[in-house]
Parts: sequence; C-alpha cells; structure tokens
Amino acid sequence: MGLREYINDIVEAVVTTVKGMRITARYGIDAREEVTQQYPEERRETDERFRGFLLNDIARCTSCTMCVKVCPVDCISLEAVRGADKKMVLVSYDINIMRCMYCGLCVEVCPPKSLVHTGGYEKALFNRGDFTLHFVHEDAAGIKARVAKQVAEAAAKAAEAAKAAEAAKPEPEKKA
Amino acid sequence: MKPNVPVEALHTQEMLINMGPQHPSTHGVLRVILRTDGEVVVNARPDVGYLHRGLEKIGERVTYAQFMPFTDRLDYLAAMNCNCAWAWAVENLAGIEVPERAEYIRVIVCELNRISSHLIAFGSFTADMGAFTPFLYSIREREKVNDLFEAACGNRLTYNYARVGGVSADLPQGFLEKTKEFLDYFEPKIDEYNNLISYNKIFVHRLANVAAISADNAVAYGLTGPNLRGSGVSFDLRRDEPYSVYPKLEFDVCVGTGERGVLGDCFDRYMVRINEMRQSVRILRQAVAQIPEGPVLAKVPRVFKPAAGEVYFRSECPRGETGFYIISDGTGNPSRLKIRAGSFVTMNIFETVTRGLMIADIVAVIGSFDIILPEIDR
Amino acid sequence: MEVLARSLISAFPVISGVPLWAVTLLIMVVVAAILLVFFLTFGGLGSYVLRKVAGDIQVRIGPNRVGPYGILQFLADGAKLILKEDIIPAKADRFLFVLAPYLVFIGSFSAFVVVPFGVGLIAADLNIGVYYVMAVTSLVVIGILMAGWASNNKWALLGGMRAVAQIVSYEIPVAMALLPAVLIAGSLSLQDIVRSQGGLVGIFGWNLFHNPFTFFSFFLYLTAGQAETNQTPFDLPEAESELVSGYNVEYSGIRYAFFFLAEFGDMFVVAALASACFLGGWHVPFFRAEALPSLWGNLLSLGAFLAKAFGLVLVMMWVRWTLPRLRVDQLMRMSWKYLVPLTFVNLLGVSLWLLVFKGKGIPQLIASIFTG
Amino acid sequence: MEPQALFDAVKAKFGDAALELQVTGFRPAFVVVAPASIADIARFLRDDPAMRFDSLMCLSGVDYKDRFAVACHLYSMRHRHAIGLKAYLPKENPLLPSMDAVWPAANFMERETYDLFGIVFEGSKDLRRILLPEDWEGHPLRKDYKYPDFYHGIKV
Repeated sequence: MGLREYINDIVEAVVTTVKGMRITARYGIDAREEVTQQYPEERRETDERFRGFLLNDIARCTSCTMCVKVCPVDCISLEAVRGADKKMVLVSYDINIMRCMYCGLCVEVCPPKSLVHTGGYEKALFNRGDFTLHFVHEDAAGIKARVAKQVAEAAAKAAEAAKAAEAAKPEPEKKA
Repeated sequence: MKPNVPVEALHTQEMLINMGPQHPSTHGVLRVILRTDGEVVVNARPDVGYLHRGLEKIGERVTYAQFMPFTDRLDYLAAMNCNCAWAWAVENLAGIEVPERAEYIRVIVCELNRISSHLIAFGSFTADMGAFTPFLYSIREREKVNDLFEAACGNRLTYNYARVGGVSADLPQGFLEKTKEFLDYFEPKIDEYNNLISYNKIFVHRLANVAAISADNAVAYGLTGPNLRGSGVSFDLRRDEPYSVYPKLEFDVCVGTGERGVLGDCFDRYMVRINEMRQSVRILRQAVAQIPEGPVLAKVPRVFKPAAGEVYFRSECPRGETGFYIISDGTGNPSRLKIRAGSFVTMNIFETVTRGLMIADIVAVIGSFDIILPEIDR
Repeated sequence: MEVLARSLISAFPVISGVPLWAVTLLIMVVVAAILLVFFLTFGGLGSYVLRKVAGDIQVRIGPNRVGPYGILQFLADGAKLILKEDIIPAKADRFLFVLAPYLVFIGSFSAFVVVPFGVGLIAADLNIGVYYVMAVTSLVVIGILMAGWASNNKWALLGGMRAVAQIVSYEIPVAMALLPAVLIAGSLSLQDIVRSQGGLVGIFGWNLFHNPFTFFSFFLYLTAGQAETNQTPFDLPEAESELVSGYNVEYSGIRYAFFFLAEFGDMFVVAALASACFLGGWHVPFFRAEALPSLWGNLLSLGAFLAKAFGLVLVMMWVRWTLPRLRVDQLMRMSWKYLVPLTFVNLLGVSLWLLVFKGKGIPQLIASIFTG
Repeated sequence: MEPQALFDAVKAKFGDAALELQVTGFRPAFVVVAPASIADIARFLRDDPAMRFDSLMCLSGVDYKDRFAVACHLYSMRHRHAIGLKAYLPKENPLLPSMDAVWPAANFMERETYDLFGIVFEGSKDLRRILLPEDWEGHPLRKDYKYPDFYHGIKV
C-alpha cells in the first residue's frame, strides 16, 4: 500500500463525498422538488382505465354466468331463476371483493358490458361479511316467490289457451 | 511476546443467528441461517419456502388465459415481463401469430418495467448499504413509470396486461408522447445516481472484491441475467435467442468489466443493472419510433385448447431468465406447468459465495443478486 | 461558583444566615436544570430538524402534521415514548438493562458542563475542559456495551461490540484533532481557548485560519466526531439494515428515549467543541462581545455560539443523509490507518509551526507586518 | 447441432441406455434415457466438445398420471443450442442418480423436485425439502395428492 495509493484513497474519498453532497444539497435547497402528496387532503385522481371495485348494472345483466366461469379465484356467485318469458331473472349477484384480485378478466368477457370497474380503491370495514358486495337489493326469497307465481300464472294461462284451442279445433272437423 | 494462555484453550463459540424471515434487508421473507464467528460468517444457509403458494399446482387447475393474473404474482416488481413471458410461452406452444403492433407494445411495456425493476434494485441496494436518500429518488422515478402503466392497463403493480395472442387493450391517447417525456427526464438521472452513490468511495469499498463469481462458475451454477453478465459472460436472451421484435431493435449487452475490483464482484453486478437501464432507454426510443398501427389481439378461440405437446420457453426478465415448461395434453388446462425463476437458481450459489464474508457483506450479496422471494418460492 | 455564591449572599442579606455551601449547591442545581432543559429541547428540536432536513433532501416533506409546520412533532414523539410500555426481555440481565440508558444519558449530558455558551455563560470553567470531555464521552461506550450485552439479543450483542470497537478507536483521532487548539491557547480550559481566538478583527482570529494544519484538523475532527456520535457513515452500532437496530433493538418507551436524546446530546457536544476550538466559540466576527455590558454581551455571544454549533449540526445531518455505511473492518482501517496517522502528523505540524513562528498564525503574521 | 445427430452420438456411446428421441410437438426435442445412466449421459453431454452443454436451464419433475419423469433442459453457451434430457420413472419409489456433481445448479432444483414430487436423487449433496416445511407429509404436485385437513392444528 504505497504512499501514492494512500493519498489517492483520501483524495478520491473526499472528491466523491463532496460530489454526492453537492447533489443532496441541490435537492435540499430547492423546495419545489417535493413529490409527496398529502394523502387524505390531496387525493390522487385515478386513470379512467383504473381497475377498482367491481360494479354490476343488474338491469342490463343477462345472468349468462360468463364472469363466474372466467374468474380465476371464483369470487363471483350468481343465482338466477328462469322467468315466465323464458329469460333468466337474477335472484342474487354477489362479488367477494376480499378474494377478488382485480385482474379485469370478468369485465373483459361480460357480453352486455354491464360489469365494470369503478375508480374506488378505499374500503375499510369492521367485519368480514361486509366485504361481499350484494348487487341485488331485494331479498332472494321474495324474488323467487314472485317469479314462481308468474311462472304458475303463465302456465295456467297457457293451459287455458291450450284447452280453448282444443275446443275450437273439433268444430271445423264436423263441418267438413 | 507469546500469549501465556494457548489460543485453543480460549473456548470461543460460534454464534447461530437467524437472519430471519422478517429482516430489513432480505428483500422479502428469506431466512438465512448464519453461523458466525464474531462478525465473520462461517456458513450462511438460505432457507426458503415462506412464500410458497403453489403456483404450479394452481397452474394445473386454471385455463391458459386464467393463469395470466397469477404470473403478476410471480415477480411483482417485473409483472409485465412475467405476463409477456407467459403469453410468449403459450403462443410458442400453440403456434399463434401475434400482430406486429402487439409485439411492439409488449416490448415497450417490458422495457419500461425493466427500468422500474432495476430502479427498485438500485434503490433498495443502496438503502441496504446505509444510504437512504437514493432509494427515495429511485421511487420517485418509478412512480412516473407506474403512472404510464396505470394509463395503459389500469393497475400500478399487478398489471395483467398481456393476453394469449396480444395485449388486452391498445395504448391510450398520448401514451407514446408521455413515454418520450419520461425517457428525456430519466436519462440524465442515471448520471446523477452515478455521481451521488455509484462511484462513492465508501460504496465502492463495500462492494468491490466482495463475493466474486468466476465466469464458468456462474454458468455452472445456472446464474442468468444481470448476475451472469456481471461475471463477464456476454449472454442476453434478447440478442442470443431473439424473440418478439427484439431483432429489429439494436442495443448492446452490458457486461461486468471488473471496473473497481475483481471481475464478477458485487460492484460489477450493480453496474450491469445501471448500464442496462441506459440500454432499455435506447430500446424504448427505437420502439416508440418504429411502432406500426394495427390490431393488438389475434383471433384466439375463447375455449382455447392447444395441441398436445411440451414446450420450454424462456425470456429475459430483469432478475434473470423466467422460463415456462408447459406440458399440454390437449385439454383447456396445462397438464404440467414448471416455472423456472432466475432468483431461485441464484440462491443456489449463495451458500458457497458467502463463506468467510462478514455480516454486512451478506446484505451486500443479497442486494447484488437482486433476488425477490415470490419468484423463489412460487 | 463560590464567587457567584458570595456575591449572591452579599446582594441579599436576608439569606446571609444560610451556609455558603448550601447556596453554591442551590446555584449548581439551578444551572443544571437550565442545561437539562436546553438538552431536552435541543434533543427534541434536533430530531424535528433532522427529519425535516432528511425530508427536504429526499424530495419529501417531513413532519408537518403536529403543530404549525410540524414544530411540535417532538412533543408528540416524547409523549408517545413516555406512554409506551417499556418492555424488559425475559432473560435480560435486568440490572444492566435498566442501568444502560442512564449511563449513556449521563455520559452525553455531563459533557455540557464545560461547553462555553457565552462570555460568562459556562457551567464550570474547568481548567481541564477538553480532557474532561474526552473522559466523560467514553462513558457512553460502557453504556452501549451494557445495553448490547444485557438485552440478551444476538443483534444487540453485535451492535454493542461494534460500538465499543468504533468509539474507543475514534477517541484517539478526536483527542488528537482537538490538541492543536489547546496548543495555541496554551490551556485546556475551553473558555481560554475561545478567548485566545478573539485577537484580530473579523473571523481571522479563529483557529481555523491560524495555520494550514489547524484548518486540516478541523475537518479531521468533524469526521472523527461523526464516528463518535454513531452518525451514518459510521452508524454501525445501530445499523438498521444489518443488525435490525443494533444495541437499542430491545428498548422501547422511555428507555429508548434516553438513547435517542443521548445521541442528539453527543451530536451537539461534538458540534459545540468544534465551534469552540476552531470557529472562535462565542466571538462575534466584527464585534467585541466582551466589551458590552454583561447581559447584552452574554446574549450576543450565546447567539453567535449557538448559530455556529447549529450550523455544524446541520452539516453533520447533511453528511448523514448522503453517505452509505462503512463495514466494521473498513471502519477500523479508516481510524487506525488514516485518521490516527493524519492527526499525529497534523499535531507535529502545528507544534513545529508554533515553534517557528512563536505562536503566531498566518493572520497574526500579516497583521504584525502591517503594524510594523 | 441437430437433435437427431445428437441422439445418434449418445446412442453410439451409451448403446441401449438412450431409449428414444421425442421430436414432434416437443420444443426443444427430448432425448429419453434410462434413469440409471442419466448422470453419466449428463456428464458426457457436458464434457463432449461437440455438444458442451454447460448450462442446466431447468430440471423439473413431471407426473404423467401413469408414471413420473424427470425432464432436464440443457443449453450450451458456446454452441448456442438446447436439448432436453428425460428419464421416465416408476410411480412406486422413483429413484435416479443425482446430477448436482455435473451441474451445481441442479442441487436446488433437485431438492424442489424431491419436495413436490417425492423423486429421490441418489448421491445428492443435500436432499432436503426446500419449499415445504420439513415435517410436511405427502408431495403436493402429484396428481393423486390429497390435501391434508390439518397441519399442526391449523386448518389447511
């Protein structure tokens, strides 16, 4: 470890330290450089493509269960009953946002585009049950009962119509 | 003056320390069982598996498209690279033709993610060495990259942006201008980092000649990526086993040069990452200039059943190669999915390299390997 | 103190019955209380300024919630630390564990006795001032080692060992770097050292410009001082990224507050000694503070002294947020192979200079040329 | 170097130990060998100047429902070509010689294969479970793996 290396070590140490301190000084002095946001007061506006909590517009939802099948972690549970006019009536549609990993596959595959990501990302609740979002606000039993009644009426009307058609059909044979 | 007490009689005991799963500088839940004699490490045995979620078992349960969000959780600092690696692997298996624009978008987001991953590697490494300030500067730059990703795919960490056959959505309005803006802003910052910390005497002294790995030792132990190039082996998948549109983009492969000590020491691995950031900026400038118009997603049947076969495809991730060995038996789910992670194989050499170092060097070695635990434990 | 006591008794006949020693004791207690209040507020404000400076350097804001611009943050921290439950680990060596923080606190607080705050403002103008400070600050080492050993934690033990190695081996450069000022002043007392720097007009009286060797030893002292107070390039005893938190890993609550305040106390002592020995202590550059009537003279000199000391504390904080940390063996190598030889050569240089120029520095020589 | 030429070279040297060459639908192609001689063939593939497979990319266990297999992917830094090396193993007690003497990179991968499949590598430097806790029963990646209900009283 010759003397020259010894001196060189010291000089290099001092020079590189001063260079580093010059940079931190430059940041230290000009206060405009602050980049941190004061979170509760200044909220960061999320991009319109931001994948926040899911929201399903049940009016347009055709309960085709595509989203249930595509979800990798099966966090969407859907229950539907076939209505009188052969279309499915949604009984209950829940998304467990604790299991959901916001991958966006369900929103992509939803044919009527009724399932969308909202911009929300803040949710703190007291018990785990509340983390399941229920999108159908009526209670399930009520809907089922209503639909069952409609189906029964439709069936009854269809039966009378069939009897009436029965009655109408024999007359023409006698005339012929 | 002969010591009157023979040294052997002094009963000194080795200390067994748990650099436990919860430690400020193990970059995740890595446990290192340290057997030390005072400060000098006699044996450092890594114990991994604290973050094992069984991704390969999940891979056999979900379909090819559904596995994409899980690849974000493979290396969450370079999720884009893992997404695209999975997409390329499946396209290689099923022979799907991906439109030109989608390939360019993939290269753009992958290189942006390489920059943000190397920024984290640089920041956390200097923080481990005691200089906390550069970490904050690197986080500031990374936030700008995150804003770009949020505009493109909607999420800031787990992007889930690639799809089998292309990308999920086209780049938004003004994305390319914002990227150019970021590149112009970012390039001088690398020189600032070098002035601030890279050539700082204390930093160099902490890293030079520490845990040097010779070139053939690196290859034998299966090191890949910056760790391999740090030892002087000029091997980069983007150039030597080209995939996607990398052949159309010219960049040079940064290799360790033993600048401040032996070839292949911690300083070389660190400097390879810094220089690689510059190369990524160069690639990005060309990709942003050459990107064509056109569709971004190929026609892939919704119920996607690739032909039976076995494929091993690997792509260059910031932490080494990420390889997917997929065995498909014709059904919708892969029958076996092996993920080869860069950090997992790097940990293999950890025990032999850290013999005789000091405790402070263990932290330096972990930082210079830039390992990440979800990739190790899968 | 006796002079003060006698003058107090003569001023207030009503207490003339009280024996002399009781009055001096009372004065000592009052002075100690004042110093303690200064020590605690400096500890608190110091931590606030440290975090604000860190925030500024690291493109963030730093504390700004408690009080206007976060000024009262240190009160909130203090309250939190007092209210927090201080846990004593099960198999810890209870007596040593409890004693350690007090020792560290005493070690760093008792150095305030000889700090020359102003013309007359000094707790006790000991004629062995510098020597006393060296002796007292090495008490901190014992405290830290005790803390490291007693908390029955491997990381703390390593932290304690490192602290001993570091502070002991940096005592020598610190002492050697201060000796030039002692040589110039010809006395160990800090007041004499400060008075010896008042000769010329303006800042040329300072020891810093006395001769190139003292200029160089100022920076050596600051480097070694940075190591004495476990600041970042040398903060190995409490290296967060290696030893989790070094010797104070098992401490919490009020005991941790002692360590925390002691660290800032050390920092102030180092800055105070540096400004006293090299930057002309309480001398106001273009103004003779002693000539003023005692109250104003003291206040002005106190202000000048605190400004210089706080300036140096800021420089130490600035260095603290820029440099990475040394390794233990490099720390030892730097002390024994770089600082100790340099300070010895420096000392030799100063003594030769004093011999050749008969005690005059460059400014004095230039002044003597003009005055013929 | 073409997989076929490579297979012939191995066949020439090791005779019937080299069983077949899987090419269609396999990227990269696989040389299937008898489990007993996999270590020697591996050493040959690494040391032979024409092949020089000095880098073990990936060593993985596979459960083909009726039998196990160990598939290694090799790559040559010098010649820039890749090949697969596979050995089929019976389901009862899968056993084959360890390759960590040939490529040190194999140690962690063998430990992982042992951990998740139960394939024992004879003569391995240090064969222990790597990802799962030491006292975990069963090997999860086997197709016939049943999830345990409790592990140390914690519901799995």
